[in-house]
Amino acid sequence: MAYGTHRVVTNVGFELGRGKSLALIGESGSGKSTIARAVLRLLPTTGHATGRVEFDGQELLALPERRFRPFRGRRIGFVPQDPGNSLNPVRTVGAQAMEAAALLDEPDKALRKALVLETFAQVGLDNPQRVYDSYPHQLSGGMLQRVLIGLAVLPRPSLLVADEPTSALDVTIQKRILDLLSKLQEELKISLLLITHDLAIAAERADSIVVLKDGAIQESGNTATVFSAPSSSYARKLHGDVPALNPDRYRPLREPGFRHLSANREKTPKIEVSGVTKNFTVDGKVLTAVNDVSFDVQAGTTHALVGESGSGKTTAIRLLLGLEQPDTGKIAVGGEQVNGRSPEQLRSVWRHLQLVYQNPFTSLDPTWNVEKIVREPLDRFKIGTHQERALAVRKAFADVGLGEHLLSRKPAALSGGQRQRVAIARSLVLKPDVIVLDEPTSALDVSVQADIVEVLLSLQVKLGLTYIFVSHDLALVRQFAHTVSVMQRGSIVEHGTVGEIFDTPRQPYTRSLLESIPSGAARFARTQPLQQRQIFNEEKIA
Amino acid sequence: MSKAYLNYAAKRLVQAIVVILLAYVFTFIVVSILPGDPITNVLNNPQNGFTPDEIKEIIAAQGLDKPIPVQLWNAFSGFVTGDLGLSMRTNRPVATLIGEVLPSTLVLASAGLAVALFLAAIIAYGTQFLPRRFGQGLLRGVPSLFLSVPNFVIGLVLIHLFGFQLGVFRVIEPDSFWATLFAAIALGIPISAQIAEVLIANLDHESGQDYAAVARGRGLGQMRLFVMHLLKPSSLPVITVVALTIGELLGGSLITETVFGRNGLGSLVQRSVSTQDLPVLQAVVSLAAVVFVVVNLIADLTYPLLDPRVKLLGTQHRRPTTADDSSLPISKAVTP
Amino acid sequence: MTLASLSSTPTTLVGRLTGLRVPPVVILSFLIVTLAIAWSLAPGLFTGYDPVNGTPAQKLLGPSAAHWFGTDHLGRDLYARVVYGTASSVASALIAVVIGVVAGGIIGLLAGFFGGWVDTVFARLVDVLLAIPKFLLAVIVVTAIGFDTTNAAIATGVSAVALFARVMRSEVIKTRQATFVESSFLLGGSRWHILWRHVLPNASRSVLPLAVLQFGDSILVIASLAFLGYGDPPPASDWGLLISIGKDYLKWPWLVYAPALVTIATVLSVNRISRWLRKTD
Amino acid sequence: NVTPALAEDGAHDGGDVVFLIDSLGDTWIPNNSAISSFQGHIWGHVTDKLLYVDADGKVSPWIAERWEQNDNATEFTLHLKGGVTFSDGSALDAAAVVANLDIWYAGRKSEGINPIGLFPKTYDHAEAVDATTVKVFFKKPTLGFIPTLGYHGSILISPKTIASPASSQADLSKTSGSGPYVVESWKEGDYVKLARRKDYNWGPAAVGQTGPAHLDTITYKLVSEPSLRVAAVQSGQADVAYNASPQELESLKSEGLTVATPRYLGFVNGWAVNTKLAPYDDVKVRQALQAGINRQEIIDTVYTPDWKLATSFIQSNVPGATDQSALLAYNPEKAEKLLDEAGWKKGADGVRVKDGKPLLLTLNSNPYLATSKSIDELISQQLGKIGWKVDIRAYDVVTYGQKVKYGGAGVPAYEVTRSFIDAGTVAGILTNANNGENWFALDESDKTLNDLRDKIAGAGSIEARRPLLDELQKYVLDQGYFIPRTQIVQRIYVQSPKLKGEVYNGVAYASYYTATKSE
Ligand SMILES: Nc1ncnc2c1ncn2[C@@H]1O[C@H](COP(=O)(O)OP(=O)(O)OP(=O)(O)O)[C@@H](O)[C@H]1O
Ligand SMILES: Nc1ncnc2c1ncn2[C@@H]1O[C@H](COP(=O)(O)OP(=O)(O)OP(=O)(O)O)[C@@H](O)[C@H]1O
Ligand SMILES: [Mg+2]
Ligand SMILES: [Mg+2]
Ligand code: NI
Repeated sequence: MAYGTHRVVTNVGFELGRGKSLALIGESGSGKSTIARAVLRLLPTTGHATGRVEFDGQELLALPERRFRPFRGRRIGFVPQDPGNSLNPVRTVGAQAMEAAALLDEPDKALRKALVLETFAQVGLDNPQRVYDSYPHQLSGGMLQRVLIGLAVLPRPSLLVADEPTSALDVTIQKRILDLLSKLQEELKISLLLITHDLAIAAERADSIVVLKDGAIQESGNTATVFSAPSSSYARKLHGDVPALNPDRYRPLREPGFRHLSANREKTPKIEVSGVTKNFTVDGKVLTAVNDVSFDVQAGTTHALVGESGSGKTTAIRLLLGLEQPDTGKIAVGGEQVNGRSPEQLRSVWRHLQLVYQNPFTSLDPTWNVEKIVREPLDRFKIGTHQERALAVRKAFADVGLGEHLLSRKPAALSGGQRQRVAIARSLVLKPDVIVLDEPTSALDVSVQADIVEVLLSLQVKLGLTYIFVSHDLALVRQFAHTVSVMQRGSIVEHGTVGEIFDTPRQPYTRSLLESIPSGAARFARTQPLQQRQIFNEEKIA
Repeated sequence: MSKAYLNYAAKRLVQAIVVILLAYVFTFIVVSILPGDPITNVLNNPQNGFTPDEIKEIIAAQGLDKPIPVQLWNAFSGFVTGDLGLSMRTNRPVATLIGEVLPSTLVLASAGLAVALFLAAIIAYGTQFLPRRFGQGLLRGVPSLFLSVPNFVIGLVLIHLFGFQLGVFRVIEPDSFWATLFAAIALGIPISAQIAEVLIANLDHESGQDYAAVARGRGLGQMRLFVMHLLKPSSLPVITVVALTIGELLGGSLITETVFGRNGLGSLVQRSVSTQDLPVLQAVVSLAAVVFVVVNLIADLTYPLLDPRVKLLGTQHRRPTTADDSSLPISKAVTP
Repeated sequence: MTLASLSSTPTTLVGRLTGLRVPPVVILSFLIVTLAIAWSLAPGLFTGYDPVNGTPAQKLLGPSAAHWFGTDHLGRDLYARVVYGTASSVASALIAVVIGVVAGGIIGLLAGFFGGWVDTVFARLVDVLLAIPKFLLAVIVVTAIGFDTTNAAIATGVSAVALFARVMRSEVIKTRQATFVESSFLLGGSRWHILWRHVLPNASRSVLPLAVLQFGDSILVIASLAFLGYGDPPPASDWGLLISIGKDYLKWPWLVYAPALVTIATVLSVNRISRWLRKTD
Repeated sequence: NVTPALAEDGAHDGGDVVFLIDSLGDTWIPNNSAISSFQGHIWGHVTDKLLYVDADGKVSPWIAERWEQNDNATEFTLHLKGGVTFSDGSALDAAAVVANLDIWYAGRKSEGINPIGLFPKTYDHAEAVDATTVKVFFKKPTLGFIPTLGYHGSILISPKTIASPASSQADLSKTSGSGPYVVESWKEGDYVKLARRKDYNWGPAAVGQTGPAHLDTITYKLVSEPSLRVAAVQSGQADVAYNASPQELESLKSEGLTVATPRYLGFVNGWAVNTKLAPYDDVKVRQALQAGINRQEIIDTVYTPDWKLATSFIQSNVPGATDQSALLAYNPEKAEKLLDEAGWKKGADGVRVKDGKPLLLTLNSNPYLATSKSIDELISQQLGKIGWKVDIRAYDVVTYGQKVKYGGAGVPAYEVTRSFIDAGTVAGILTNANNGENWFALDESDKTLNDLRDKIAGAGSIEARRPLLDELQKYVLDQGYFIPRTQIVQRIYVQSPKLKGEVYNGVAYASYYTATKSE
């Protein structure tokens, strides 16, 4: 398969039995969606596929478009990757559902509608009629994903292609959707081609697995076999990089932090947040984003903030950085008060307090080259001579494991992992005491994530840095942090050391968070954190 | 109608009124900078043999010797109460003059807009059904070409071809159906290019959206996909573009009317500019501004009602992307 | 308007030309524009005829090997007049674009960056400019400051201010909200540093194709103004003037069509380039 | 009422004529618009004048059947035709004439009604002796009064219209004249449609017809593009195209169209030189200019043989014009010699220089004459050869009116296109005495000229004036005060061959009063 002259998937072959499920896994850009679309012949006009795709003994690729169309929807259903974009925004959900219903051999329109409503109920939508009358933007991501699954199964296809059906969703919803898919698959005897980059999901849900890298198959076979005895080196590395599978992978690197934790118990903590509350007024309504939050962080340790989307994690750290002013409460970093200061007065605080953003790309000016980007804080804070600055930049570059040949590139010419390392290097070059990391790896693949986590931890050991770490990914938190605060709807519901929280959670909310990690975690654990891409975009645009 | 919408509407209305009033003052200032006026000009012509004293007397009788702010105030209070004053050039009421030419321009502008929409629709929707390689590429090049040909060249060619060679219309009857049609074509072609570009960009954007692929995954054919899914979201932003081209329709009529010998607002402006008939210029420009502001107000107010995607956050207002930034929705660039 | 648009690939013009695959049409467009620029820089290299002094006895000759575009009513070689008129046509369009980009850019930059009342004031100002049909505005302005091509260019530029202000403003607002701006803030950047070093370069990236587009448009607007008689006095030979003069001699159609075709070819090329810039950006 | 024209051609009454015109002027207030080059056409059909002046400047009776004057030309008596009525029904009697004379002289300035510019400023008052006799009194001898009555500004308007306010006068349909046509409908900047007045029977005998006109309607339609006007006539969509481009005339003639290029009475097209402005204060430079212009080439290049070489600075058809061609011959060698003598030496780039200053001539092209720019360009080439640097400037009508004046700074040569009926007018332009226009910025400095001026102004009879005029023409041209370019044809008519029998008067307006149209 190729887009234009650019070949992206080579020589891929697999089989999926009736009523069985197959998981297609691989890192981002490995060609998973391309394969899904090729099966449905939905590649954009620039793309084309060669080879054979057989369905029920029928060759699909060679069929003329007109003859292929009856297959779509009716016999092969498709659940897209991104629920937010997959329904026409200017038509009601119902109108689009009726299109799917039109594929049934049911002439009566009223009956068709009844079927649609029934399907909506079946996929767990509480109020089918309301959903039917809504426009897509009036529904949440989870509801939309359920609608899409409903639309896909409504014409009773015999094959369902689900392209990362949950990657845009919250941990808790993710589990419900996957359960739903499994249930439908069983009830309706549908074959499921499940595409995911989440090893844990694949382990839990699929009968067999195909591992993809750079458009080529690395390994395929029965799920259990692939997991217990991975034959390719790539699969093995993948295996090793999944946090949930290796909770203690970085134990040696984290030891010093734990020592600081116990040693410094009595000293003033590096970061003190006490009684902080922040309200936003939206459309006349008051929204409490952060509610009476308090936590301390000892120097040289990592504190994690976890919680589902919208629970106030980002707001909390923006308050910490002084980018927002709290309504009540006090914040101090390294003994200096942060709240109540103007940006000019905060300059001295920022000198020792840096932030790494969730999205590595948007935090780098696309018109600057990397060297200039990394040097910017030195220039701004007027640190050192010209030569010293150039040297510092090179050193920070080496620290995060980037080669000097990248210095003259612009961000667009770097991969996601490289960009995030540039962002980290930019924070490091100032030699700050505290680095705040807002989901620094959520946009990255497990392998890249593992590299970055390692870099961060070794730097912590080397330089005695203090981290605040925001994440959805509990497994990663367990690998990386020393202490944890669990946030729900703006408040901290539970906090303690990693061991305390993960082994003996006291709050039901914490327990539900931990449970929603795919149960395959028992054997293989879960990997990839949630991607909040859609929601993130929405917020930026509005 | 939500409270947010009413809030938004009220704010837009106030803005529109402010803009109209400011436009009036702005025009007055620009027009007052014009170095002369028709009266003084006639008087200065030596052939008319006026003495300097006579000239002074006549100018004073016209109130042209008063300071600019006083003149502005007099004109402005007239404008607000609907009195547009007397044309210096023709000595007739400005309202009468405008009343005489307005119908012709309105007909031309609406016909031009209709032609533009028609052509744009053919070009843009045509790209959806032509084979990608050959026909589509050509069709996609058409807007660029349309934008590159000077308006008056199109007009001259049309007149000579259809007016004289083929005799489809009589040049001396510019208000006849065929003459109007060809004038409308000359006027509409550049505008159709702008609309087509936006439409094509929107169509490309929408058909590249996941929902289009998903809908095809539900078994929809190209025709039904286009009619049911792509047509509306890609065409809605055209409302904004059309509203923005109102100014061009009015301004473009200046050349088209000159070339086709039509007597409309544009040719009135040209006569008034060349003789510097300040009251008429002032009135026409203000009128054009009023039309523009009102049309855009209507567009901005109806858009949120038509497009469910638009969210009114307080007074903030967002519309989907249009082709290039020159056709950005006005409210986007205008509402702070 | 998604964040993705910020992630587009910035490359230099040269890089685009050499590195990327450039469609043949765009190459042709560049050639035409280059030729136009060469005509305006060194017209003498392209023709041996005098654009001002002709041979009256050879008036109104048709196109031939000796006179590619024929001769005009005073016996001057039309091709030479077109070639020598290029400088003024191109320069005036440049003036118009520069005025539009600089004035509009500054207004948009300030309004977008500072927001608040600055924005409100500028936004109304831009609304007013926008509400007045730009061609009417150009006609009035050129009458106010006098008939010649430079003034027509100024008038055209003034009427383009609103457009650039609007685009610049929305780009600035978009950029201002970008994470890297906040990040520069955290890295100790002052407001001015951010404005000049981050916001301006990023916002201008979408202004560039627009400016190129506006360049083509300005050629047309200035030609239209010349057509209506608001151009340079003789013996100037701007393209618009040539068309305008030619239209009085329609018996000799090349007097209109030759300069018209040159104009169309140039503007079309410029539009093509702009479209390509927008796409590759 | 059978007219000879009809009998000869076998043509018949009736027919509609469409006349394409490049502008319909500005206001329609009669006083302000009567002399307009465009509206004059309409006024010529809608109104009558007291006297008729033909293309050769011969004055003959019209509404005034006879006239007398006292010896020193300060009192005139006009005897009017009886039974003449305006289209609103009121009589064109002595009282009406007095009302017209008064408003021609004074206008109503506070309302924006201007006086008729060229009406003698020496007017004192007029009296209606009886219904058909008017006595007119002047403060000083005014020999030009009688010809002025045939001038295009002196149109007779109904007293009711004259009494109405300016804004009502500006509405053409509300104005009543006594002419052979009445305004049927009109639209500003668009068209004026005239319809025949059936009871008209007081036409000027000089055109060979006094009864009603033949054509039913005449429509003056504005088409501003010259090429469109001509093409419309060629394709039979209209009957007359006004102001065609001279270059096209030859081929139009060969297509069988009628081309008329009547010359008006007045000054030729040329420059009044500003003698205050260096280097044109030097007679040798002026004479070099006079000799350095190839007038034949102008006619060959810009015009057609219908245009005549200038023989003086007044058109050759004006009574009193004399042939001074010798003074206007093209002689570049002489010009160069004169310039050399005056100290202007050719520099490296071919431009003559004196005291570090180049020999510069700034020309302000006349916006009223379409060919003006082309001629300026051509002359610029001619003068360029003998070392002159010529700058051409173009303004719109209004700016031109403001910036370009006789003797203005920056205006070395003012381009004249100006009609008059009586050659005596010339006395008024020479100097600044008696409110004179002072074309050459000489003030009272030139004794010879002052002398001639006084003698011409004071002449009691045409015969006494003739030799003086000859002397004046020779002197002005020899001194290089006035540089003629060509005799002017300001009005060019391209006409369908079906239309015949039109008449051109002394100011070159076409009258279709006598015209007929064949099917
Ligand atoms: N329309 C397209 N034109 C050109 N290249 C494309 C197109 N769509 C995808 N690609 C490229 O094809 C490759 C495979 O993309 P694909 O979307 O199949 O990856 P994926 O495995 O689904 O990744 P993800 O996990 O991010 O969804 C990538 O390198 C991508 O950049
Ligand atoms: N500037 C703001 N104005 C209004 N509401 C805001 C603003 N910033 C955040 N909020 C709201 O505050 C709540 C907490 O948001 P926050 O970004 O802190 O969540 P989060 O835990 O970081 O979520 P995610 O995991 O999705 O990043 C959300 O409901 C959000 O919509
Ligand atoms: Mg994918
Ligand atoms: Mg967040
Ligand atoms: Ni005249």
